[in-house]
Amino acid sequence: MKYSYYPGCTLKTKAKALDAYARASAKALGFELEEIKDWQCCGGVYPLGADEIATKLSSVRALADARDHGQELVTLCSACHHVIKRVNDDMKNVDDIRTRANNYMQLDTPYAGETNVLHFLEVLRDRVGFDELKKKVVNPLSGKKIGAYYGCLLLRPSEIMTFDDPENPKILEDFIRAIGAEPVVYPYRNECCGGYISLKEKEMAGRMTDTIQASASGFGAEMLITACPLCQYNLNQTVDGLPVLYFTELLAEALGVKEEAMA
Amino acid sequence: MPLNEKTGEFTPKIVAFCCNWCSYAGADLAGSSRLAYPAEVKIIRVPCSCRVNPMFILRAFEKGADGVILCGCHPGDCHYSTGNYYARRRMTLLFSMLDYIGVEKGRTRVEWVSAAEGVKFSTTMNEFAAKIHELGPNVRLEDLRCKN
Amino acid sequence: MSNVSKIEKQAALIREISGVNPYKCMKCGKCSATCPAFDEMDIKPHQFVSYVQEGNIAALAESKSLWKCLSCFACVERCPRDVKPAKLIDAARQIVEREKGGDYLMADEIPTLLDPELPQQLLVSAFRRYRR
Amino acid sequence: MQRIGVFVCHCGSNIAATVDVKKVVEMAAREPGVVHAEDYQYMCSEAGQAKIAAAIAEKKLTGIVVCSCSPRMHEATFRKCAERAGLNPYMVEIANIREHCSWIHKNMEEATEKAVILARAAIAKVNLNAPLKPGESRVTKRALVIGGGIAGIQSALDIADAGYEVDIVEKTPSIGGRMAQLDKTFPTLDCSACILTPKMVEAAAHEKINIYTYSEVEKISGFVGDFTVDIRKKARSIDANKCTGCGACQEKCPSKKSLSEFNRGLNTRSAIYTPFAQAIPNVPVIDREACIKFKTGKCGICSKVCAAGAVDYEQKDEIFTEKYGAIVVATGFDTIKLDKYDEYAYNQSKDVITSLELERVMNAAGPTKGHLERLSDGKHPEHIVFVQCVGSRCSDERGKPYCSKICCMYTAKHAMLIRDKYPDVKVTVFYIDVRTPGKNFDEFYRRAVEEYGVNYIKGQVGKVAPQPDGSLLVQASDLLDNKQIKMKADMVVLATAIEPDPSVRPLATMLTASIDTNNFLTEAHPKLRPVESPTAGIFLSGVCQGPKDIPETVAQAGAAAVKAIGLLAKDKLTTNPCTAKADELLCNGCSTCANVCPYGAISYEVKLINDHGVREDRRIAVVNNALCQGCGACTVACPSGAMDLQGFSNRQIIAEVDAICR
Repeated sequence: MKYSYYPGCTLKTKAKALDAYARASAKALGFELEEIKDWQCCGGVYPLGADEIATKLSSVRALADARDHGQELVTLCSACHHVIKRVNDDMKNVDDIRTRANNYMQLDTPYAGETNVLHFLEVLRDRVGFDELKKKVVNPLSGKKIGAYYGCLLLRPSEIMTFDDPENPKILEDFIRAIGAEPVVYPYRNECCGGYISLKEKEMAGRMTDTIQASASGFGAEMLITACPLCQYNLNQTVDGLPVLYFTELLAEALGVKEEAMA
Repeated sequence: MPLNEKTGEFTPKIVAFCCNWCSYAGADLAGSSRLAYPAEVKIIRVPCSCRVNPMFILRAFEKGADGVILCGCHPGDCHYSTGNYYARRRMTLLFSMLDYIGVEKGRTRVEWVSAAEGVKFSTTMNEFAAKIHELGPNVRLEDLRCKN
Repeated sequence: MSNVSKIEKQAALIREISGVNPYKCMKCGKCSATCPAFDEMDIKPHQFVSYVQEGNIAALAESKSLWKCLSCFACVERCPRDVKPAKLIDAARQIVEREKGGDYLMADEIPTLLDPELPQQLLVSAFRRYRR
Repeated sequence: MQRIGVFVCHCGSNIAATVDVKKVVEMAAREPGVVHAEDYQYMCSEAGQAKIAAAIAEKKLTGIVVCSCSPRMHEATFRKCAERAGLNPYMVEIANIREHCSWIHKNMEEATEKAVILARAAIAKVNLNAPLKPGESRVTKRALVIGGGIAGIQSALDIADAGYEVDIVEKTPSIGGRMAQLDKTFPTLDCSACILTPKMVEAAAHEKINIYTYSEVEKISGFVGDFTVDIRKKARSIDANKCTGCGACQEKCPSKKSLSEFNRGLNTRSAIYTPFAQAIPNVPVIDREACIKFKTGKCGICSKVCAAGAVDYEQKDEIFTEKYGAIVVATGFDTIKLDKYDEYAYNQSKDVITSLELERVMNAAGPTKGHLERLSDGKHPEHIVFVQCVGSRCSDERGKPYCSKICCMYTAKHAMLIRDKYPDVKVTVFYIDVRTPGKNFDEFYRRAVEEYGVNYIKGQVGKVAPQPDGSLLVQASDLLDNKQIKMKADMVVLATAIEPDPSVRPLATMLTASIDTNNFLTEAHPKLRPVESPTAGIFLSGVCQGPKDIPETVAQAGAAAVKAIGLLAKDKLTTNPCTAKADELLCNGCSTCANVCPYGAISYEVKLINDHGVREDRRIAVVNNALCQGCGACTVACPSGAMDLQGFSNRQIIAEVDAICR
């Protein structure tokens, strides 16, 4: 199985590991991530304004490219996933945005939201299946108590993201179980880490990550996993906080391809 | 062509058949809620949408109507259980036949409006009237039996 | 342009950019109950609606709240009336940024904010949120 | 040629402010057949009706058109007026120039022009009207009450006391409904069971009332005065005539892990069970999904311990058919599912419960024997938080757009009861608005605040976060203080929105009763006919029509009963004369009409027909006027155009079309 793949800027720089582990794991699970040619940065945040068009075009370009290849589009970074999924929804359902974006783009075939956007976790859940994943685990992470950190971008707004229950999600917990570890459920796993606010308001962001870290360790987590480089960065600012890992690192470890990935 | 004598604008003739139990009551609710729609729309009360004979609609177009809309209870809510299902099937057939002979699909419409949907009645009529304005005057059907 | 018509125009612009009907709000305060940045805000999320309704855009434009909203969408998700306060806040921010000199992040202050671990995503997001 | 009178109503200024009534009179007078036209301020008033009667007599009118409000409002009024003046009531047509004209148009010229056209259409129609005579149908002197909660019980008692037979059909194993689950009732705080149980016993003992529990309505046909209903008695697996209600079977049943429906799933029950101790009838049922005997064939302990030999594993569902003159719907409500509201952590913590669950917790017969305790660990709570409007007043698809009406009062009740019994427990209520209209209601709420020290905070809760120490952190806003609050609680109680019981939807379809977008049954008129369905012979009792508390439910149940009694007291009903009729000369007996008739009103007879001198026996469609409801489906289906609908004939409708398109 081949998917179009949109890595995003951070996965090419500071979060190379997130990307590398994902690719190696995909190979081990029998699917391929084919990187889109000449992709451009998604912009990091979804432009909320109803009159924003130009800021949405890079997503449209990636979506149209996947459509032209007849593939589903897979993302990994939460921010990219959020932006591309929402732009796709606009292209499918908002006449005004679709018309104006297509006028700008002048594609051979106008784009109207045909591509199915999947997060890597959704590929694991809905295409591979967690039961299947479990069978392929060679190195179960038994005994590890892991807190899943979802953050905002994958879950909300749920009517568009349709990723999981926005208030009581379980996809990462199911993932943790599949790789043989023990999920630790704590209530702040879907509360904001501070996001981009940490650039200028470090104290404010710090208070937020402290709450999340304290909640997770209070319930007995030994580490946190996330899909988002920014969440990881922010959560790591808490002094003496739990270690924060990318979920793909644990996946690669469980599948026994960790060394290979970083080679 | 139905042009307003004073303004010279196109004022279409629109006939709305409404079933007594849901849509006519919905129109009443639109009225008591003061939800405006164009005066071009004139309502004819029928007991059920299934009472509307395709002949009535042909007759309306023959007499110069520019649009005909049929409103009934929502599927499953018909006062007579199944009348609106009959209406839906009959109208699907009729409208595609009308389209074939040159009366555009936009000039005919079936809509389900419940007694509680005054807002929907009003928006439906506004939309439909706007559509008829967009389409302009209808070609007038003629009954050749009346012409020798 | 007279002052009154400018305010009306801006209030209308906020409604247009946000796509939100502020009159749907029933003032339950769930947005403010939810907001993780509540304590940092001078105008609280549930108050945004009244400011837009009253056309008090100048106060909104000057508020600190514009720059404290995290776009975490918790208020959007939990609002029982589908008012989406985050969208209103973002629309007000857009209005400020689209005017000259409205940027909240200056290019020359960036070097002081950087650290070696900081991901690109953070800079990109901040740029888009804080600048035109 | 008809002699038609046209009467244009001003309706005060309702019509006259937007429609030039004089112009309508002037234009109507020019129409063919019109011999009289006049206007008056209020045509429906006594003076207005006198004018109509006088004109009918003086001008020898054969038909009249009243240009006024909707026929749904005053058609009956004007028909009666015409009848009193000696005119057949079906010679009256209404032009709706208020709801369909003056109320929706602002421009006088435009509205007047439309009013004239609507009047013309009515005149064109009445020109083709023919006098009609209503038929008669019989009334079965028996009522069916669907639902055995307080609404159904009250309606049944009132109808039975008037001397008519009543059957109650209840889908659960006992009557009693939601009220049986309540602990205390507001605003008097008397115990719910103490006031409900005597009514249940009274209903069970009433010689005119038959109770069918564990039964459901399967099929309904017929019409007002003469409904035929199939009722399914689900297999109880117990012979009710033999069972003594000793309870030995329930005690010995080894399958005890099913969640108790009565206790809202907070504890378990045996597979053979009565829902609660005061159940009526006191006859258990076997839950075949949970029963070991039914699942594996082995066990049969209940049968062995039953001294009366009442257990019958072979029992089957039974369907019986009964005739009724009137049907009262009293299907009640349930709380909405909270799956989409997990910011309140309902699915994440046992200590977050709904208010109805709290009723069971507070009740001496409930899962905690009436002790207030955290369900997670049995700990005595120090602080309880109540959240109002959970799922009510929501415009998104997660909740309901309406106010559930009862929550403000029961939350004040809960808060007060807790503070009264456990003065050490702190109680906080988060509210958006406190809505307490009703006799002694606001006083009750104020007592909770003033005398019992309940802390009311205006603001909604945004998140409930379970803490490692087992407590709950409630994050909310205090709008009056403009603060965000975080407070620890041991329990959170959610005032969950109520919705009509889901069984009402298929039932409404069977009854052809209309239902609104929230699945509440629609009343015939929101103000003037609040307990009748628009479908004749169907009456509404309790929350199936809209949210209401116990006193309102009982009042409506009584009102529905009175309406049903009014119907049952009649020996005969006049039927709608606007029925279908076949033209014998055109009918070829093809059966197409009979196939589309939803009422089975069309049969065939072989008749001697004289077709322009040719006499022959032909198979002809015959409409049963008592069964025909006048929908007109057959008239369109008829390939030869033989079938027509009286009062809405092809010619009449075409005349209206012509008048409008003229």
